[in-house]
Amino acid sequence: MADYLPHTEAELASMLGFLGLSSTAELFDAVPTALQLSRGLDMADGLPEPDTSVRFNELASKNLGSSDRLLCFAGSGAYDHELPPVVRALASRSEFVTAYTPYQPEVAQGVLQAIFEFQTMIARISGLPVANASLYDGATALVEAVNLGVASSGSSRVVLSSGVHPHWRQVVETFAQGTGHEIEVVGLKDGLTDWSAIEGTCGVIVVAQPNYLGGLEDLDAVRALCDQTGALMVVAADPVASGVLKSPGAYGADVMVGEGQGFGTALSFGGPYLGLFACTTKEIRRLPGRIVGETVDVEGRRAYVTTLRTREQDIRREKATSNVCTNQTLMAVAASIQLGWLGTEGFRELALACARGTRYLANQLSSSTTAKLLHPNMSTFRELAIRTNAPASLVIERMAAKGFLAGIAASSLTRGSDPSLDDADLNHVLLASVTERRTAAEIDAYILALEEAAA
Amino acid sequence: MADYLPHTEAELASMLGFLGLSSTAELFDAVPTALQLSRGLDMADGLPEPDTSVRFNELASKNLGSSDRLLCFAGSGAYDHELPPVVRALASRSEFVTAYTPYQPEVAQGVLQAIFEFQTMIARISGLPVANASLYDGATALVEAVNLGVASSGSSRVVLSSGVHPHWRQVVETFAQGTGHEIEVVGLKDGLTDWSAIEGTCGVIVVAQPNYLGGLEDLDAVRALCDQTGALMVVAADPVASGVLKSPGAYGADVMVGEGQGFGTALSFGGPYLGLFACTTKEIRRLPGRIVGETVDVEGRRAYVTTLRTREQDIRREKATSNVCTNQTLMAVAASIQLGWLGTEGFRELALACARGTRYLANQLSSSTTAKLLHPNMSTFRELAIRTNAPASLVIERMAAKGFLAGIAASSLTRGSDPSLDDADLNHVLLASVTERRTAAEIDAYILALEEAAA
Amino acid sequence: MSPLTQAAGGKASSAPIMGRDAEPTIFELSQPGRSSFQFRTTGIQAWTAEEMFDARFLADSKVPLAEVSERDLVAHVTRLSHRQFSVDLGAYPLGSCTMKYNPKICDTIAGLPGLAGVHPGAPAFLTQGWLEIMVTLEKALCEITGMEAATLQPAAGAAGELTGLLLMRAYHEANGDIRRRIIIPDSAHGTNPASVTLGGYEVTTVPSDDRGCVDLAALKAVLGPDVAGIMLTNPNTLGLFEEDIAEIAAAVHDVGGLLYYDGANLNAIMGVVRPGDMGFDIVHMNLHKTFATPHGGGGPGAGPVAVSSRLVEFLPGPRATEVDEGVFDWVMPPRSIGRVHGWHGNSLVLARALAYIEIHGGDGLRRVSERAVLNANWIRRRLSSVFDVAFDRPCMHEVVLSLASLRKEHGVKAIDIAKRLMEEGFHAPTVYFPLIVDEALMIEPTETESVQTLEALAQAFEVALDDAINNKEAVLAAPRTTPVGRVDEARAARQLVQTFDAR
Amino acid sequence: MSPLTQAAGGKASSAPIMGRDAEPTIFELSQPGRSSFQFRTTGIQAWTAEEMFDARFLADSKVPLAEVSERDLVAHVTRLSHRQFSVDLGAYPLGSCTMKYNPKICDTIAGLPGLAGVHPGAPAFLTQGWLEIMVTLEKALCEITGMEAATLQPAAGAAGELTGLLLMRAYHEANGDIRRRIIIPDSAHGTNPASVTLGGYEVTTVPSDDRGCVDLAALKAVLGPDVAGIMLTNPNTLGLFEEDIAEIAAAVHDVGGLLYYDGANLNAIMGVVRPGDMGFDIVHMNLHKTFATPHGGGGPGAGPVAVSSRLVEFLPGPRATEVDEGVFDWVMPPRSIGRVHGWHGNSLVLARALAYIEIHGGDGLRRVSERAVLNANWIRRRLSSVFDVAFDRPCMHEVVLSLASLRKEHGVKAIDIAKRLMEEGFHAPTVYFPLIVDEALMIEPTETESVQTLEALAQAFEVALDDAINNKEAVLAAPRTTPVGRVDEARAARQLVQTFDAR
Ligand SMILES: Cc1ncc(COP(=O)(O)O)c(C=O)c1O
Ligand SMILES: Cc1ncc(COP(=O)(O)O)c(C=O)c1O
Repeated sequence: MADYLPHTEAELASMLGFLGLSSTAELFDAVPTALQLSRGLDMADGLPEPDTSVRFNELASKNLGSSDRLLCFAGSGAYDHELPPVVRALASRSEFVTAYTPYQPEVAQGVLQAIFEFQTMIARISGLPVANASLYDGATALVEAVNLGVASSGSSRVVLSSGVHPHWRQVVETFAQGTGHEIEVVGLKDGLTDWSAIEGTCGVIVVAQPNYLGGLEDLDAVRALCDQTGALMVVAADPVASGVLKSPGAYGADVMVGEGQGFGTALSFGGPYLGLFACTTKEIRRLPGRIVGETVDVEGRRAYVTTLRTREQDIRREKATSNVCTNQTLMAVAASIQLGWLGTEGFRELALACARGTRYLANQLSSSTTAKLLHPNMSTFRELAIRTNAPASLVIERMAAKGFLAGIAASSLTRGSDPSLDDADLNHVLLASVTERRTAAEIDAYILALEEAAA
Repeated sequence: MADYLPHTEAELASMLGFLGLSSTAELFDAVPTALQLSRGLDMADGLPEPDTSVRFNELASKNLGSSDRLLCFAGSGAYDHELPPVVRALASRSEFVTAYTPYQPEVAQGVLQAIFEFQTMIARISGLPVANASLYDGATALVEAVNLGVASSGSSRVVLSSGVHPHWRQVVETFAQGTGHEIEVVGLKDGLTDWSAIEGTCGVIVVAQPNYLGGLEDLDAVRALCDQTGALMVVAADPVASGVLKSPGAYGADVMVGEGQGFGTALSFGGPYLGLFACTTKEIRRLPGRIVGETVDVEGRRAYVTTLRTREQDIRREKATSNVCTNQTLMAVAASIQLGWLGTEGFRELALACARGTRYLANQLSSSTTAKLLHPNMSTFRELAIRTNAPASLVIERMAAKGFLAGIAASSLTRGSDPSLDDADLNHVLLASVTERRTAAEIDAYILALEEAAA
Repeated sequence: MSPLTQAAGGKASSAPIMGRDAEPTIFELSQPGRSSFQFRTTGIQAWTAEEMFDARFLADSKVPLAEVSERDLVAHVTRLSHRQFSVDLGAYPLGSCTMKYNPKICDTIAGLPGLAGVHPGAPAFLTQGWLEIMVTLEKALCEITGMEAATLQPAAGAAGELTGLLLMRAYHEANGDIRRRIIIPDSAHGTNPASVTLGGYEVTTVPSDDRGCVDLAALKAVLGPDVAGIMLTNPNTLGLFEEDIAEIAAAVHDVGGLLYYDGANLNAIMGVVRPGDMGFDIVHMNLHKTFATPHGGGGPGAGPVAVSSRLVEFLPGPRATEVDEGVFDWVMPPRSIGRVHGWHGNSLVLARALAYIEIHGGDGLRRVSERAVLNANWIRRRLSSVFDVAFDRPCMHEVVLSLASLRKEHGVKAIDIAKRLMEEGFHAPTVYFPLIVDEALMIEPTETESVQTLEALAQAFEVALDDAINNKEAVLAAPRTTPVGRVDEARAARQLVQTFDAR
Repeated sequence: MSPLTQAAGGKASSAPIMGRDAEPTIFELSQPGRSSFQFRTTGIQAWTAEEMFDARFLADSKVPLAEVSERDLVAHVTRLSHRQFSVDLGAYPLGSCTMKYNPKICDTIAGLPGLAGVHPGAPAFLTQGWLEIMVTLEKALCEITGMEAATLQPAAGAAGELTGLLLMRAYHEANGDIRRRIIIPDSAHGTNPASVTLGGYEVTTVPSDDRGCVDLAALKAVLGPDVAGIMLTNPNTLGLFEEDIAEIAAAVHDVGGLLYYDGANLNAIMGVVRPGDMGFDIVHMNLHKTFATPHGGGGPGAGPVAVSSRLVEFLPGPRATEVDEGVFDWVMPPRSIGRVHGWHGNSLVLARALAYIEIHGGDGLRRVSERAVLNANWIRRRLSSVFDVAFDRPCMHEVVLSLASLRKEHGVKAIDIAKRLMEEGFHAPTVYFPLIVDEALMIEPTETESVQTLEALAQAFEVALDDAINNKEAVLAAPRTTPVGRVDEARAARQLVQTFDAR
């Protein structure tokens, strides 16, 4: 009988007595007997903690692909970045972990200030003045951006570059079933979005920077297109890129969304991650989710509080800008710590290190006979699309046997044809990425193994 | 250049300027040039944290005997007990970890109260009214007990059962080189101390309960012997035994010392561990180390403070009861948490589970043809001395290949002849132990493997 | 060194242990040239940005983040943590939020390298452990709710709601059925109506009756063939069980609508009654409330959605599936609405939930609910002599007080009592929710609090009430012992300072 | 339910965040029948105690420990932690204690299952990683100190001292030389004389001269053939370098004595000057001060002892040794004094120290010392205009103020200033040590504090001084913002309550 319940037998009896009840069952008298479950739940008996430890260690050991067993060259929106012990130690402090949403600011300054610092950092990274306190992940942040864009522009025509991560596109399409937005996906040409067919009024134009093949898009052109079509410009950005490349804000984007996992969150099999969202001041009252503002307390001391709450669902209900309530604050706190640890120089070095590693991989690849860059002349940031002689999924299988998570098979993301690639190719496209954690020696070994595996 | 120094170049220059210096080297002008090291330290360059992680993971992986790789049946004073996540999480809180000795009680109530609770728990476990705030480990706690006993009794004749852990005996003998105490080691007979030769005045009599072969000594007889010889009775006890067996205090011991590792501290390759020390009220002014007392603050609120400080080295200097300054407070804090987690019932269940496991092992062993209990009829607690056909160190080697840390070779502890065993046997004695973490299935597998390995 | 006199240094006076100053922001602790980061030695050539990128892509300048030493980072964040209340410090009786104690072992499990270190794009043959966790969890959640199958993708309750509404839509559309309204009781949580809008439906609100439950007559009056469904929480947000649920279900089903169960309050009924058996078709669960995910200051959570058999084919996908004994793979439901998460959901939250469920087992989960309900009723009864209970009859896992008469008679509001309670060592209950209760104070003690803690809480309420009557100024000035006093919320909204740069 | 009104419950008002109440002891939170523990399911028969043991061995009753839920345990301990100051919360300028920031990676390393999970009795072939760590650390420590070999067994500085004295004894005895005195300067740390007694020697104290260093003439006067050796700290406990060290060494060696170096202050001189090069024969190091072991509220530490070649054969053992390239084993020195620790020393502390040393490298360690000395001199200079510096000349890593004139003129003592400083957000410096300075306040800023923090500390000193002169009552009443105010130490000693049961 493993549980965390404090009630002793004597207390149980006395508490029931206080209520004039003679059994716990009577606590549920309001539930019609016919509805009550007449049996116990059909589950195994409770397992004491130490047995549960053993069990989950066994389950974990069945994940042959974990990054402590295979050297990770997979990216596509989830990155094997450094998770320094200091950030882990701080982000796991129980005051942050076991707090609720900071509704009572007097006893929640810790979380509130951490979010305020997070907002400031994300705003600076995005080049935009406003950032919220986090959304679920990059994909759902994009959904919110599309909703905001449609509301702001008044047009529900949404043009989506197929360079946007296929999963994100799929999520946008799913939620459009409810909102009724018209989603138009435009294809790529030589690895970059081909906007030539877009004409007329648009509500929102979404571009990824870099796109999921790693390609750097011409954001000036997108800005011009937005001006021309009346659309809000939404950039689904890799936030790490801002360490060396122009930020979305610098191009005049109205909204930046991104995946913040790389800032202090483990690969985690895809979640919980961290949805980043930044926008112009003009859109602040349409901002989805929570925002923290600075103010003072009764004694005039600086204090923080969630503000502009009249956008939120608990107050605005069906007229709210979004339905988000629980978000990913703990990851935002971790990100603010990780970004504090990186600092100005470290953030730049991080971007450079990823770029250098990717470039080194690309260079070494040039001698391969079985694997070639899909778009060898394209400017890329930290993602590479590689054409392999063997099907990519087979390459990944073979590489795993050699100790590598070689990357992601493009076909596993798109699950079907994809406007960003011509169909013939899809099954032979391997998406690889390099973070600051990969050494030259590791990349050399990867290249060596790939030559054989890709054949 | 990996370091944790905040000084920027600009600050360095300005700070040196403030001191009227033009280089850091001048900071050391007081050190005669002839003595200064004229070269850099002969060491590898600094290794960034992530590389250091990789390096220590590699070093750790060379420890083939760690308890996550071999099932641990070794004991002999260091036990593979449950370390529940909750205790780890609490004991590693940085307020405890990064505090100094609680010299300023106003900002050290956390550590002070934790020690006060620890003292209470250890006193209850020992059956004695006074416990200190911890010593280095069980062995050095025994040295302190011997010193206290000699000071209290006025006789420097120290009689030590050879049932005391061989390492502890060796430590007592080492330190006696300084104090000049006469150490007399008495042998065992059929696994239990043979006191028959002890006559005349003694200062201290030390007995282990259980002794290192697991045997339960007749402590009533030891008490009588102490009364007869004028000696203080010091029991080197396994504190876990108090969960089911009579405590040292219940037998009238004057001092209990013990190893507290089993309460919340990992195996840790032998340290840091936790020296337990409890005694009668009569000896309180001779108590070595720190002690915390309850008092009040200016507003009358309950508060804690280190007390009876006039015993300690920083005040009494050469007349101090002991030279201990830094102790093992963090382990004491962990122990108070672990004992809080165990609670009254858990502490008893722990002792019972160890006893049951050991008994089960002993029972299963009865059918073995290659390994037999050394003293089959002796009452034991959680330790078993097993006679193996093959030399014990060879048995351990063979068992490691089968996934077990089979135990400890008695010869590795004694490193030479031992009055507790006759020499012919020594190399064939395997000391094994079972904690609450071993299952019947694991023990069955052990027995099966041992049959072959001990041949 | 005069500029120093202004610069923030490492004082601890902002932490409660030594003082009550504000903690400087990390930007104020920053000094140009300081740093903490350390990267691996890679041996890769240090190409410059210019060598690697076209000039047109390059940023003009570095992104200015903080520049602090690791030491200052640690002190800053540790001090921030000391300015934050949490379950681990004491009772947190926030109604509707289920701020229970969550076992620490779940943190350890979520940190296992074999779980936390797995890339979500790794193929199924490399992630069998994860898929097994998902399949096992789905099965357990279905058993607890009495449903057929579930998606684990939604990242929180609200995401689950919207997913559920899209499932309704897909179902009706598959039947060629165009419906436009969703019925919601007036006591519903704000996410419900917000989700309805995003799901492309209109909200029809039904009032509560004088027992605090859905007004059955009013419900029947708004039902019709254009009703896609109803969203209910049961027990509802007043902590009361909707006793007419069978009749409600029949009425909604009669017009072809579906029943959506907002499972945020599942903590009250595990092993006692199941949404499926009540007639619900779709259920979302807030794993972060019922199943061991500490709330993280606002998240993360997980909001799996379980459905009855007729909706299974529409579930989001791909879904982890046992395709052969002990062999797991991703399978896309035939008529899936698609993907609702960037990857597979908040996986680590899912692992925590499964661990929690397995530690407890079926009996343990029922015990959790029993004790949650016992505690809530005990505090209801204990306080009912001094406060007005909004609907004073046996409640489930939470209870709502109304302080309307206190406000009327003494000018002290629910929020004032809430603030005063903090001085006594308790987090405030939920205030002003549900909206249908005037001056609502909503208490959810949860099952992990002891009766001694409940009694201390009750006494704190009594002290606050006594002050409200006899020492009103003290209550209006509360809290006075917290890191900051009452905060000027109006100013925050009026003079928006949303970043350090906006100051 | 009246007994409840007295029972302690889970209020957070004892944590500084919400109040200033005392925290109940765990025994007061205890309720019979409550529990937290969970053990593995072993499948072993549940024999009773009576079935397993002779009645004469059995305890009469259970040992009464606390009976608390895991939830209450967590809250209790977390609240205790909030009543505790620590380096991670702010500056901790305790002289002689080197309360620097220690990198968190060392905690991670010390927690690796492959290190923390190793049984100390496992044979060498199963613990090669550990032996390699020990051998590598020994080598590094010898290079830093300029010695030949070291034992890693002593668990702290004082244990190292005693070990060193036993080595002296063994050395002299091996030479058939019976000596009885050890010389110690009057500024020495209390452990030095205490260890001398335990080493079987008599203490001869030499005074300090007016420069704060050993009085050379006085030293020479007490030297003689019965002197076994001298124990020195250099820099000494005043933070001053003993400039005559070469002459001291020669004088002691001349009478056949050995020089013992108390390495507690090694943080000041790494890479700058080495005890071995100064003429020392024996050196202990406080790894917990210089090398990355957070102090743990009083420990653990590690006090390795390094020696010059003529003492190597006497070292405690067995010692980890590289017996073949990359192969490690335990080797007993031929004339070893024996074992000074139950196993191999505080191994996890040793691993932390090695990690710290390797992260820094030789240059990094020198930088550590440079910055430690720079910071100390900066604060000395900064404060010298307002306070009397005990020996006002360039110091090493710490500086001692004398508040004698303040006490004389205003009746405010060093301890009062120390307590007042806490209100400003700083831990107090060391007070009343070294004993030779009247009203001593000893400041060791360490190298990890920034100049901004030093400036804030200096300003806090100024505020305290201003209060001492103009608002004396405030200083005498300090600290007023801490979890408890000044504590009645006299009562604690008079009415001893050393356990909950002694109340
Ligand atoms: C009744 C109810 N429904 C729905 C939700 C929304 O859940 P989430 O915050 O996970 O989106 C909540 C949570 O606050 C709730 O209490
Ligand atoms: C100068 C000096 N010597 C010796 C010691 C004793 O070291 P430990 O506390 O590790 O026993 C200390 C520590 O306080 C010290 O400062």
